[in-house]
Amino acid sequence: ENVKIALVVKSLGNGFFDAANKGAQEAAKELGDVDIIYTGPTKATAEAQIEVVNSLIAQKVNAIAISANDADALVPVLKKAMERGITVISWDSGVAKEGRQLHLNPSDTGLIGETIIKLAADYLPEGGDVAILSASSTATNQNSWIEAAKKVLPEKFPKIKLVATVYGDDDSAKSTDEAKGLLKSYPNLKAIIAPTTVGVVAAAQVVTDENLIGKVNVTGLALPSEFKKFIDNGASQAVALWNPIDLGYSAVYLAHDLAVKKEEAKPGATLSIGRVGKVTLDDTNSAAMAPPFQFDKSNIEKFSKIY
Amino acid sequence: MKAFLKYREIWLLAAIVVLIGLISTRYPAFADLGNLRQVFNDTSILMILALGQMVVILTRSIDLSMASNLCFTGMVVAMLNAAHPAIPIPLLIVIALAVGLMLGAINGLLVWRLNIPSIVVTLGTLTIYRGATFVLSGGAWVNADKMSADFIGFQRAAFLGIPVLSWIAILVIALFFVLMTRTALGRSIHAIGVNPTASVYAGIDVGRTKFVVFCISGMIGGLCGYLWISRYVIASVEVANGYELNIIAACVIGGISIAGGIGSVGGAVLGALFLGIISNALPVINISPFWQMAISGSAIILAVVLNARGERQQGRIILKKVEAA
Amino acid sequence: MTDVPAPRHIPDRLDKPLSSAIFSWEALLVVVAIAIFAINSFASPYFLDPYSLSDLTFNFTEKGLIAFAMALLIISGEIDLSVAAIIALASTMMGMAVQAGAGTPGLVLIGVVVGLGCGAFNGLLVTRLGLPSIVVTIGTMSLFRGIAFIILGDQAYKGYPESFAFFGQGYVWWVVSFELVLFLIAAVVYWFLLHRTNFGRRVFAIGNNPVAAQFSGVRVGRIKFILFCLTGLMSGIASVLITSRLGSTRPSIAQGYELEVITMVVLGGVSILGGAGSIVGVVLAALIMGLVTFGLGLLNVPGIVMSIFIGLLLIIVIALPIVWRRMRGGRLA
Amino acid sequence: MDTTARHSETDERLPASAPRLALSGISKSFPGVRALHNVSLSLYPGQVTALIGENGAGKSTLVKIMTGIYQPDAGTISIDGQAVALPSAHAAFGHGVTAIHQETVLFDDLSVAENIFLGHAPRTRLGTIDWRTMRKNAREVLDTMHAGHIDADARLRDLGIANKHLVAVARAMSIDSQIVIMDEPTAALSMKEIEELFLLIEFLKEQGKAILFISHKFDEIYRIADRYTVFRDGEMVGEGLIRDAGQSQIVRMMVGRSVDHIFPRRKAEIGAPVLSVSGLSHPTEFRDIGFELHKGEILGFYGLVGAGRSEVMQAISGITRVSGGTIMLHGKTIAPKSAADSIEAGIVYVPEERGKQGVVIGLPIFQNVSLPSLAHTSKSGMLRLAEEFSLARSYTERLDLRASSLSQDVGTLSGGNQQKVVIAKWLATTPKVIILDEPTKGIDIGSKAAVHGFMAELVAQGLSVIMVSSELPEILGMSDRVIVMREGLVAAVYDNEGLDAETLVRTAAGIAA
Ligand SMILES: Nc1ncnc2c1ncn2[C@@H]1O[C@H](COP(=O)(O)OP(=O)(O)OP(=O)(O)O)[C@@H](O)[C@H]1O
Ligand SMILES: Nc1ncnc2c1ncn2[C@@H]1O[C@H](COP(=O)(O)OP(=O)(O)OP(=O)(O)O)[C@@H](O)[C@H]1O
Ligand SMILES: [Mg+2]
Ligand SMILES: [Mg+2]
Repeated sequence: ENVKIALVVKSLGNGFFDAANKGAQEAAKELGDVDIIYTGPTKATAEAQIEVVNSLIAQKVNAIAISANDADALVPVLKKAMERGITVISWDSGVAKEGRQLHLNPSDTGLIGETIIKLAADYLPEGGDVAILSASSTATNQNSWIEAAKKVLPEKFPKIKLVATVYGDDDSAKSTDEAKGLLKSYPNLKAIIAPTTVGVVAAAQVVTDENLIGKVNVTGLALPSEFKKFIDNGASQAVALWNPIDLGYSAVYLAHDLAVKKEEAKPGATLSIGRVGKVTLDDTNSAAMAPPFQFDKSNIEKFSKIY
Repeated sequence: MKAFLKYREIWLLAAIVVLIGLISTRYPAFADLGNLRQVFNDTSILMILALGQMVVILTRSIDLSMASNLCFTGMVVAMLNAAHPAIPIPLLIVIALAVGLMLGAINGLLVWRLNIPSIVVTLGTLTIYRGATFVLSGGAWVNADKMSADFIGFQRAAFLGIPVLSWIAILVIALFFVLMTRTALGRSIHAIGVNPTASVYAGIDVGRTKFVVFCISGMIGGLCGYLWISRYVIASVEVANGYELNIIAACVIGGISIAGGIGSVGGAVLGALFLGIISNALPVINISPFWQMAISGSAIILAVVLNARGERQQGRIILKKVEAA
Repeated sequence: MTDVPAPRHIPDRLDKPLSSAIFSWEALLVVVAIAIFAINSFASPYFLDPYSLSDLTFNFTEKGLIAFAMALLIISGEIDLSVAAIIALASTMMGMAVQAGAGTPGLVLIGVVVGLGCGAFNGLLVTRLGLPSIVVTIGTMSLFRGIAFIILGDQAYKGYPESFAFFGQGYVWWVVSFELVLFLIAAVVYWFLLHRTNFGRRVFAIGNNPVAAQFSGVRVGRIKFILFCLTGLMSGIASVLITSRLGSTRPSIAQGYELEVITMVVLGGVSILGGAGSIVGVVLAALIMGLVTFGLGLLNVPGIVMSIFIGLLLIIVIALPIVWRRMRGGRLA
Repeated sequence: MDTTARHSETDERLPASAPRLALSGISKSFPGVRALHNVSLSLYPGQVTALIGENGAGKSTLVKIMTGIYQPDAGTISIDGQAVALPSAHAAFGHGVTAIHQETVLFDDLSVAENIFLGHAPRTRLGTIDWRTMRKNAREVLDTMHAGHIDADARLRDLGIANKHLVAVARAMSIDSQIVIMDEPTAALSMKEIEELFLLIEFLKEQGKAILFISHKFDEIYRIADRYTVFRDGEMVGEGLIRDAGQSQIVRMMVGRSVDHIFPRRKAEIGAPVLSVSGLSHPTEFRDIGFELHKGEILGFYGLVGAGRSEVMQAISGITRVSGGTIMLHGKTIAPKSAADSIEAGIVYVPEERGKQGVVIGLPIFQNVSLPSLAHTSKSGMLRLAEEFSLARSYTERLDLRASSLSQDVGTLSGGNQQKVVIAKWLATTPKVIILDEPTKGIDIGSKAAVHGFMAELVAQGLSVIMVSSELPEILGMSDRVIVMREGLVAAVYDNEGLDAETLVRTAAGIAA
């Protein structure tokens, strides 16, 4: 009997998660005895994700690797899963400590926070106003990045002024409205930072439509395949992201380590993640992967073909 | 008499002017002609949708599936465009109208032939059409990168200084105005809402008229499918999720009675404009986005209360005849 | 010469033909439920497992609780689209109370009272100002959830006491959850209320002809108000359960539940136009929706595809008797 | 055959011409009810045919078949000798058949002109509606009917009930119909308006239209009709020239027995005042209404339709709020805030608009009857079906209800039988004061006698009755005293002794003697 590992994502259809699934399938092939169940709700809500997890528990999967829509709401059901002997890890968007055995951060939270500001600052030598267009106000990972970004602002980027943070709910229409609102309310805005793949596209389209290319720079976290157009037309100078394929790949490896090899997830433990290398758990049982990778005119063409 | 019928619309217009005035006190540029033109453009899709919903509500029915229809049709044209960028946009629009018409006709047939209440039918097709979008696309999104330049650019092209999207809205408004005031179909739609039994007796085929009305709202949904997708440059299963309630809210604010028979093209347009201005202006005047929902909710309740005041029949006033004499 | 005829005797009821019992709505739902149960146990080896079946019940208990009150409301000719927003507001208030150090009994009380209050607000707008409930509750739906957003913004409330977890996660006996027990109790209570009391009879009368009911001494406004309060109350109770099950509060909690609750009620055979329906039907509909979503979940079918099934089920189950009758009548439209 | 034959055929041998419309072998069943069985009917140009029958005899059903609203299960319809199918109301228009239905079916929120022309509005060359021509034509039609006082641009809602009827007739005329059907058109009209309607019917006759006239009132039938057709229990039982048939003969055909409708004689044992009303006022509808109702008394309320009688009664029974005045029952002031309050106090109101205010269609007969009495049939709030059935049976059987079972939906009963259910419902509450608003509106002659007999029985038992009625014979035959209302005010109070119809009509219309 094969080991069943469920890769639970925030919502189906999102290119980022589809890429992660590619990595997961690759890991499954390498490991040999693994079946991947790629699943998730269509709407990015905690309640829908709980129903998905419930059905996975009933199917007696061996491990669940989840990118959570809510850090807290999923804790009870994931606890139940662990009580029924299922290995639970979170990746990408984490779950509170009690709800999982370990969490795999795509990158270091502080580093991401710093990167998204730096992406804007690099093209603003004189400094200026910037604003953040986030996903939903409940998204765990975005919130922690924004917090980290705010922390580094005063010391490292004194000339950059963060004037507003708005939420587009990862909905293209709402993100568009919010981006427009930002441009109107802050005529001196120099950059919009959108640490979400949906928001960043919406913001770039708005900047394009309003003929503000060259005046307002859009940056943030974007999938090269979805965003290439806006690097090409100049609405954005550069964006960043980690490699979602590696992320999915590593999540499956870690789940497999814990579920099959019975490795223990405890602070300080070092776990192997196949071709990607090794990670070490910190005192919250979290591990971080590589720093975010930057895409600009020079390399977007190449990466847009990969993910 | 005429003046009285226009009453509601005049008040709504006044409310909109006051609203714009209030916003300008905090953000003066809001009342600029350029900006107002942009607000109109931003609200165009909602206005068109509200008109489609209006004809349905006038017949004492409701179409909850419009947003799902929009989502499905949008996905169809986006995928077509991605696969065959050579298809000219006018043809794509015709395809969108046809697909929307088909989905609307399904609603209409169920309402007409099986006599199932429209709220039940469209509650069902609301989930079915959105689900069908998922099945059609396999859950994958169609992104800006996959859309042709024409696909995105068509509605943004300016004609006489006004974007094509706004022109489309103006055209649709004009068509609905003629439909509702100058054609037998429009008058039948109105009459059915006023008194369905009397309509049967007056020789109107109520069932078939309802079918036609759902076809109209379906076509509008389809048209807006293309407009929406090319505007927000992403086609996914989540497009316009929950938007059906915004459409109905626009109608309600515009004084269209949910009980049928009362409502006008002007009302629907102004209702949509009102909602559009609120969602447009709040981010501009720096009201926390978290206030948006509560504010539009209060606006809806207020509009309903005021409309009900206007609609309330004041007895038959038997005594007045004496006093007047 | 006037010859007065003896009054004709009118029987209480004509003997119901067996066919009308067999073709009743509830019977149809029982058949559908059994069929889905059978398909599920055939399609997935994991289905027939006490723990699975227990988990299954969570898919419908919370919405089902609201559906009972909603059924009465819809029978009376009104509707409440704000139930999910009430859940959000009640949950937010409970979260604030936790922050202020409230204990479990206090939390439950707050959840229930806030729900009741929201229901009363809807009820006042509808009965006092005579507004159509569908538009009033579209408004309050944004208003209630909007208040939750204003209070919480991008924050979450957590840190609910240990003992609070019982309501949404606890088991009364073996795999029988507290939620399920509550659902069953509520089913009996609402069945009794609707089908065995004067109150229920009046609800039916109002739904069929509110004016005649008022002329007949039924306090229409008061009964409708009570029904809105009941719907709010059940939403408050559901809020306690969901909050306890999630262990945290976000303003986006329970989004989209209203349409699922209404689907459940309509699938249960309650006429959306008012005046007809039964609680047994609603219980069966809740069960069917739970079975469909859980069964498809076991096959890892995405939620949106499940909703196609629910939508089709809704239309087919309602269309079936109509088409059947026409075919028997020999004239297919 | 149409225009040429018209003048020669007038009085002499009426059947000489061929029928304009002929129905034969028509049958129609509803689930559980055989409404019509093998009936035939002929309508001749320039003649009025009266269709007569008890409540539920199938008259309205036949009307709906002739106008394409219902489809017959069997039978043929021919117009001018040609067999036709009428699958829809539109098709019926096409063949020149129009009807003024039993229930007023017009559009309150549309203008008069549009009410007249909806569905066949004049068009411009572009095919759009030509509003200007439509208004002009509407004014023309109204003028030819001597109804020029009606503003074609007015909203129908703002018209009086009589004028609404005229609009319905104008609609029929505008279609240039050859066959006009009127289903109980006089039920809601007062004397004066009935006269106007009759003038109109004469006018239509002169134009050679074939007219079907349905009424329960024999004086009207004898006044206006040339021929009659009688239905009983869905079957045609007789037809002929009206001048050849006596009233008792027709009644015998109708009910299968003879009925002499004599108002029941009562020993007038009028006692102490039970209900006294003084200074009752409403901001817009009525002012300063005062009267006393005694034990064992029948107090008649007469007036033209729209005089405000129903409003006053609804105020006394707690349905409408008043702005001032007092209501005392047995010397104690009561201030009912709802119908429930007044029922509890012992005052019940049997409403005038049966369909809207009386029956709860969708509920079975027994539940309709028990609805206001639930507090008595139930035990601590819980239903007891056996009690409800026995309550319902005892009252409906006394009123000679025709129903297949008590669990039948009231919606499947004929109009008259529904009215019996409504009356039964109110009697079952065992009230002290019962207010009957147009209690015999639309009720056939046999049932009318039953209702009148019942009223007599009630007062003999010591109840007090207020009877609002627009029918003079009923008012004169039943009341001990009569209050006449005009335009929201009490115009006069009369003792029945020596009261004559003319006085009442004059007072009601405000014409000095
Ligand atoms: N839609 C219907 N469904 C079922 N039964 C019906 C329906 N319409 C009429 N009936 C039945 O058909 C019969 C004839 O009714 P109809 O209304 O034609 O009587 P009517 O002669 O007009 O009586 P009235 O003088 O009271 O108006 C009645 O028994 C009635 O209950
Ligand atoms: N303008 C009108 N429009 C519609 N209906 C009307 C109008 N006038 C009168 N009616 C109808 O006639 C009924 C009687 O009106 P109202 O109660 O004011 O006078 P009334 O003196 O009680 O007349 P009635 O003798 O018919 O009871 C109303 O209930 C209504 O249905
Ligand atoms: Mg009749
Ligand atoms: Mg009256």
